Amino acid sequence: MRVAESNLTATTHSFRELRLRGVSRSFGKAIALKELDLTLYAGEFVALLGPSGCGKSTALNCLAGLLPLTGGEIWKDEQRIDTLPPERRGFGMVFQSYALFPHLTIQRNVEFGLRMRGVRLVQRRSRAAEALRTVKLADHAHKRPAELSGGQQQRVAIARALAIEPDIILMDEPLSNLDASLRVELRTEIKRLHQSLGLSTLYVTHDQEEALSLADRVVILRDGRVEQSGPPATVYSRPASPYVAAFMGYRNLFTARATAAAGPGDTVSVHRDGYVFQATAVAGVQAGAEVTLAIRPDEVTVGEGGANQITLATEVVEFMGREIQVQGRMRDGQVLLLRTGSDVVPGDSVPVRLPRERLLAFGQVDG
Amino acid sequence: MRVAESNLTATTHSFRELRLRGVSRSFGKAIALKELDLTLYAGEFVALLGPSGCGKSTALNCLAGLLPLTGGEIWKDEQRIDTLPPERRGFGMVFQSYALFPHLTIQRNVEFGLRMRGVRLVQRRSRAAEALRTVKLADHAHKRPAELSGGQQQRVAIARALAIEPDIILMDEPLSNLDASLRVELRTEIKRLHQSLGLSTLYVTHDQEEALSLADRVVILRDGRVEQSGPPATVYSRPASPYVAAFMGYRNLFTARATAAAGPGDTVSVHRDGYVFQATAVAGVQAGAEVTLAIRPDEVTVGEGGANQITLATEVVEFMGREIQVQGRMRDGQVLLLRTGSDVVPGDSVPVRLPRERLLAFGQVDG
Amino acid sequence: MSRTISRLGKLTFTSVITWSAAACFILVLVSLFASVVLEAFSTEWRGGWWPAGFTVDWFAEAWHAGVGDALVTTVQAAVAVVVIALSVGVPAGYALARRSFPGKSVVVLLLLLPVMLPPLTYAVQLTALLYRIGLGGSLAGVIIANLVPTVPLVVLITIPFVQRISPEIENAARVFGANTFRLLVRVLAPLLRPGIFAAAMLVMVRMLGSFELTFFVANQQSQTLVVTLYGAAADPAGPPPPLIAAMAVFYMGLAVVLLIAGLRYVNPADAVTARRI
Amino acid sequence: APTRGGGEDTTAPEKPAQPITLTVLDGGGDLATNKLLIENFVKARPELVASVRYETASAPDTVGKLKAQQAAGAVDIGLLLGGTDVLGGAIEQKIVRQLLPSLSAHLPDLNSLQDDGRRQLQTMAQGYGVECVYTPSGPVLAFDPAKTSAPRTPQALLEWAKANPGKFSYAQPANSGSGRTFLMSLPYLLGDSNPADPVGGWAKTWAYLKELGRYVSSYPASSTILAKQFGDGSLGLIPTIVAHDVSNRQNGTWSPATQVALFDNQAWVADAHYMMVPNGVSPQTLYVVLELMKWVLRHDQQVLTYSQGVLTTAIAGTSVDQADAAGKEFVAKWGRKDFYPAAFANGVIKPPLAPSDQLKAFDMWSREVGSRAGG
Amino acid sequence: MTTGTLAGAESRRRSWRAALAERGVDTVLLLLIPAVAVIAMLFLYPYVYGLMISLQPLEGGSAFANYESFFSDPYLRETIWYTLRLALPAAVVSVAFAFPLAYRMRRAFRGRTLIIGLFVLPMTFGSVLLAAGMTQIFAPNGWINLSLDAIGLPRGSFLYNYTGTFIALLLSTVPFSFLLLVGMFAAVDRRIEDAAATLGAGPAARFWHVLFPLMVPGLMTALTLAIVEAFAVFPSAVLIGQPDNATHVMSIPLYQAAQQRFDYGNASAIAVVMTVVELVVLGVLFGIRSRLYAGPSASGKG
Ligand SMILES: Nc1ncnc2c1ncn2[C@@H]1O[C@H](COP(=O)(O)OP(=O)(O)OP(=O)(O)O)[C@@H](O)[C@H]1O
Ligand SMILES: Nc1ncnc2c1ncn2[C@@H]1O[C@H](COP(=O)(O)OP(=O)(O)OP(=O)(O)O)[C@@H](O)[C@H]1O
Ligand SMILES: [Mg+2]
Ligand SMILES: [Mg+2]
Repeated sequence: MRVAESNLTATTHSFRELRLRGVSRSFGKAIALKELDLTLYAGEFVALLGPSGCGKSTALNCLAGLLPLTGGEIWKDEQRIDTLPPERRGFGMVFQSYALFPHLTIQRNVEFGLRMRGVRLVQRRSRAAEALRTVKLADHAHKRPAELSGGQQQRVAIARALAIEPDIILMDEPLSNLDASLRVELRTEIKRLHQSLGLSTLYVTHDQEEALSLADRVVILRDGRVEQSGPPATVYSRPASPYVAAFMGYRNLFTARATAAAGPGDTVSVHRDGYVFQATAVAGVQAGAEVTLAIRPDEVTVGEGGANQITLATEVVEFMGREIQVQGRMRDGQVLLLRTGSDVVPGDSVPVRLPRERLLAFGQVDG
Repeated sequence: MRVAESNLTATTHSFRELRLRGVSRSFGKAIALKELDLTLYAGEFVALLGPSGCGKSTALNCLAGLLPLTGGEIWKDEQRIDTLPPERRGFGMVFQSYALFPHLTIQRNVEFGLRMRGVRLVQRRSRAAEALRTVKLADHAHKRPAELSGGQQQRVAIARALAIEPDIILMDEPLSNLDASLRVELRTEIKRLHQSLGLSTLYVTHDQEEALSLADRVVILRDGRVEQSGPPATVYSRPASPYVAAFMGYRNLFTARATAAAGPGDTVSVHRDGYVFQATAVAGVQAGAEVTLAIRPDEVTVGEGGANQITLATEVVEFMGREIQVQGRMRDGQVLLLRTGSDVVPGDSVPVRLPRERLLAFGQVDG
Repeated sequence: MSRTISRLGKLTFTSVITWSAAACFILVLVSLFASVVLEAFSTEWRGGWWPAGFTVDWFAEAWHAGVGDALVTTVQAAVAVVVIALSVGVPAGYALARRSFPGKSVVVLLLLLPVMLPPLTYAVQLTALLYRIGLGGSLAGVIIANLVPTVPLVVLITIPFVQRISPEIENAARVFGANTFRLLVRVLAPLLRPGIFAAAMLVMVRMLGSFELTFFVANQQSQTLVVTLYGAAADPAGPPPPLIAAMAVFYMGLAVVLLIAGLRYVNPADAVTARRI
Repeated sequence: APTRGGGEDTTAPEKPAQPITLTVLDGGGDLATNKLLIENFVKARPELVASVRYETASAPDTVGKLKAQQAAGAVDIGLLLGGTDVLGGAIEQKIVRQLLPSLSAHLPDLNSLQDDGRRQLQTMAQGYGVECVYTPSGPVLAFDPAKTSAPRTPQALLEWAKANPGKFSYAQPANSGSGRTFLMSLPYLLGDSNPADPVGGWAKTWAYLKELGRYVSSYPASSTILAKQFGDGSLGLIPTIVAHDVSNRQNGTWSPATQVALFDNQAWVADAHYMMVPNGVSPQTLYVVLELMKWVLRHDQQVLTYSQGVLTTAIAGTSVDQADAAGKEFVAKWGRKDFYPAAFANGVIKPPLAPSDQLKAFDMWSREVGSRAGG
Repeated sequence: MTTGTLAGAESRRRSWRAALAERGVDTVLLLLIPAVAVIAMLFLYPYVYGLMISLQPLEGGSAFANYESFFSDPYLRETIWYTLRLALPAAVVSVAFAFPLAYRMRRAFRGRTLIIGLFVLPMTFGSVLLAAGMTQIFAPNGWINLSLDAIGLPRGSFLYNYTGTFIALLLSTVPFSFLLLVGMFAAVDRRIEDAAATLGAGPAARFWHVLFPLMVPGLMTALTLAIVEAFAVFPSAVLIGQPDNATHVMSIPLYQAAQQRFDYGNASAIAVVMTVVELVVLGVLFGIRSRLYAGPSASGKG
């Protein structure tokens, strides 16, 4: 995020970095985290992405001290904190399951952390009220969690974590149950607080847009390990593997064969289905090797002209708002998805182009 | 959704329509549903949209028989069903909170409904296994809910509802905790089942894309009442009110004054901030009346030329993947959001165009 | 609410059985209660529907037998035992419910034994112990002796109630800065309220009804109501039944007051995890 | 100095410099008769006693409590009152001090105060206690003259029970004075070979009770329950004791019309209660207690007990005529003036079994008789 | 150098602690200390003392003479059977009785607190009071029999037999089981039941398939306490039972040994036997319980 006049005053942070070193966690035989290495720098906003069940919540729980590690260490600068009990780590956390206190009113739920910190009543009240205003629940302060809707409960969970203004805040899919416009609003609010309070944030989300727009850095997990970590733009446009690509919306993934070797970033020629494509090699590709091609549906353009031209037999057309999503088949039956604003009807034969710079080629498919 | 060769065989439905007539539900003094009228036709896929706390879950719960109505009636063809207990309504339901049976394994959670229907063991096993395969949890069949991740639990909830193959299925944000690619996959799966089993589906979601791509009809709720109901394309491009517009991603909403009267669908001239715009009137607009203008960020185009041209002072630029989102201000301070692929930096002065056909003008602002 | 009523109104086979069984039970109870009260007011009652005459003299006599002092002692001792047993037993129950550790079964057994054994089998030695450390005859001694059978009860009752509570809520409390103590006081205690109430009631009953331990340890100043009652009942000439009934009415009165007070603050049927949407 | 665990206590009494607080533990309901005398003592000898604390309990519990105190070497009880059961338990557990003959100088001459019957029971105490209550106890048969008449022999009783199944019963001997009195009287009534040996010498008694048991539906657990059942008409005939006859009519459990009868060859079983001193009391307390014993056995004090519900005093040579007005009135009202004085002179008066033999008898009764109730 | 070794020791200690934590040994166990201390100090010594003297028979003879005499005497041996046949059915019946009622207390209805109060009322009666009241109303011409007469039913014999003790036991264990189960039911998340309903489970199926399994831990505790209570049945066995016969339960010879013969060794021996029998019964129960679900009664979000 680039801001016109930076309101990022040089906030002083109470630490420099939080390091997970080879953190492992298994449940019985099942391994949820496998020697995870991850560093969160002070003031940074890191988005943790990964498919369902890949260990995101486990990572947050380990970090917060709620699950003992089966291996590895967690350091806050020079202090090893993985042996500290959760209440002494001082993290804020938004639980995926909310975990609101059912016996307390919303107000008191939000006040809870402040109370534990010995904050005086008056101040507690005002901070809780502010946090509730932030999540637009000021009117519901006197209710119990059971009397709220799902989204409202989720917002209470956010307010509760924000109210204590922690150094480090861990959020586990905090906006998943909110409607689009509220989500955008709260996203902005979270970002604002992150900046004004100098919070360091570790944010689990499955919403790619959220990750890309909020984060300073995106970390993609795969089976309890970091698969790629980098600035949003990089991860988005240069995924390190087909796995990450799939995750970043490169829904068209298909194999082809390289005609010549190519280095990372070079253009590589591949062929499939009688067509020859020019693609951008993500890592080194050997001649004759099988490569995986990846392209996002919205990068496929409809129309004649230019290289990497193919014809699709369209099958399904789905309404998506501004555009439609079209599912078509190449001659050899490979399905391709594309998005377009032009009017396409099922059964058409449509010429499309796969822009070379957006068509990524991954060598050596793993997993 | 339009499909090339329709696989929608004329499924025979056990009913023709499900009607909610003036359904009301209050919690103490708080009114969650206010005389809601809604009809679900057999085989239809209706998406229920609305902001957090507007009564979506309440509506589903009333329909399923879990909450008694404080007013109104529910009819299934000629049969009044609002007095039937939930177990005799035969609806499938995916709860927003999952509500899995904590003491049963995943397998048995999914089998539960079949067991209640007296389905034999062998068949039960195979149908449960199939449902679990559908949600990609076959490997976790022997676990208990507490041993699953949030997204995995959500998928169990889906599998459990699908396994019984009900006439009518109610889903309350069933995909909210899943990552994008899994969500798309399951979305497709749900659609497929909807069609092949001839299910009638009422689907609560806050994901606009999901609503638009899945639904035959979209219903927007506002404070427990239907605000607009119609095919996805209509609701999307012709929202009936600024409220719906806001909900459909028309994030730029600002007032202007009409210079002349105009009928619905006509072009109307409005002025603000020294500019004169041509907009499309959604309903009748009177001369001199205040109107609300609405346009989606991605409909605002960057560049000179054409009518409805204004200049924005850009402030914040956010990375969104394929595009960036730019926040800028008009001369009078009104904030405008836009999305663009071109490179914009904060502090620029950018000329943008608000296409007349996408700039909607709502007269008579209510609420 | 309207759902509740509609469901309640429906008469199923099982509900008829349950409610009529309950009605019988309550009928027996109430008549039991009433008969004792009636007897306490009766001049003589030799069977039949109704006593021959009424009098309040038995209450005066009971009061002279030391019921007044005993009432005060009983309340003091009962409250102290309940408070101490709960504050010792609930944390232990929590630990046993949440952790499995080597040697747990030994601890469980150790805690089970005192509830299983009749107090008589250890009362004499326990009393001797208390006299030796100088607590014999004192209220403190009475309180301490009564902890033996009551603490394990609290532990046993607490365990299943703790297991009901989702660990996630506990996790949240910890993350937000609650140490174990505050977790117990601020989060678990309110969530465990029905269980704590049940435990408190049982402790109270045990305490009010425990004769041997209290009698052995107490002296006249520190004896509780039940000791006074047994003392009167031990009269070999056969105490007049109405006198015993009158003392019993004091005893019941006290217990009922405590029960009502408890029910005012805790409704054991009130769930904190109500229906949510 | 206090001794632990029941070793022989040889403390010598010593007059206290300050009045002391005396604690009396009553394990036999003896305060009913003796409290008045103790209060009188306190009034008369303020230099010795400042106040008295009373504790009451059933016999077994008193022994347990004292045992616990002595095990800890912290005895705070100065005077123990109780019947033969307390006495037996106390001697066996070595928790009371042998007063006679070692301290006879501090006590009145019991020989001169007691007649034969009283002396027999004093002897049973083996010097560990001083008799403070004495009565020929029973058995007497209680019945409602409006409904039935009393049988005069055990055989007639059996016939009666047979004719009225379920209407006759007696309380379990182990838990009741009336039951054990009936039990201990039978060997004499039936002419058993050795009435002092329940195991070897009671053949006729056991056979009789078994036979009788066929017509008994259940044996109530205490005299109180028995009395109640008789009072409400569930039972028509019961063996009881003098004290219960008086108290049950007095407190209304029984109708005033209730009558009692003796067997033709009545064998009274006597009952006595004792004053005892726990091992380990201080010399000062010992002194005061001995003074108290002297006081209690004074003739002028004993005649006061008539007003407290006794018909016979702890010492010989008293009569109702010497009692105060209250005592006279009480005996006139409840004491069956025309019946008991004559009845006590009727038949023989026998001491109860030694406590250990009583236990044997109770155990045999449970096994042979109690376990077959109603069958 | 020194810091290095220090850090090494530190980290060793930590990993050691982590290893313990994984086995469940952590600071939470400190919470056990007060309770264990109370019991160890105040109970263990007297109990072990009792155990020791149970091995020192008064009459001399082998160390196990007290146990031998118990098991060689059929009259005493049978008390085990008498106890079991009284305690087990009473415990089971009281829990079975309290369970459906507690279930019905979940719904809020007018008078619920009154009903709860009434049911808990007998907890305020001591056993003596209970017996006194029972002898009054169950007497041959007490209220119950008079009522039976009035409605033309034959009179019953409720006192001084198995039935009387059984009723007394119920009166004291039902309230407690009820209280416990009411609390347990309240903790079950209603949404889980709702889910079952939408899946076609009627009230009975919801009860058996959802509520019941979730209630098992509470049920087991209720049963345990009811059994413990019923095993210790003494006053009611003596006062309204047939203590030499139908209700000749283990606590009777125990009390006789202790309270009449002052043979504490023998009493302790009987207590030990009683404890072992109880432990066997409870062991079976716990064995069953450990196979069943014991965890939160809610799952999912919120
Ligand atoms: N048990 C209750 N008691 C009181 N108010 C309630 C209760 N349940 C719901 N409400 C209120 O009713 C309104 C509608 O709730 P509902 O759960 O239907 O919202 P929703 O549309 O599903 O929202 P979300 O998208 O956040 O899940 C909310 O404002 C909520 O606070
Ligand atoms: N208590 C447990 N016992 C056994 N397995 C567990 C337990 N908790 C989690 N797991 C497993 O560990 C893996 C990681 O779980 P985790 O909750 O971290 O996933 P996640 O990345 O948060 O997924 P989601 O996006 O669905 O929430 C999952 O496969 C899950 O099944
Ligand atoms: Mg998760
Ligand atoms: Mg909802």
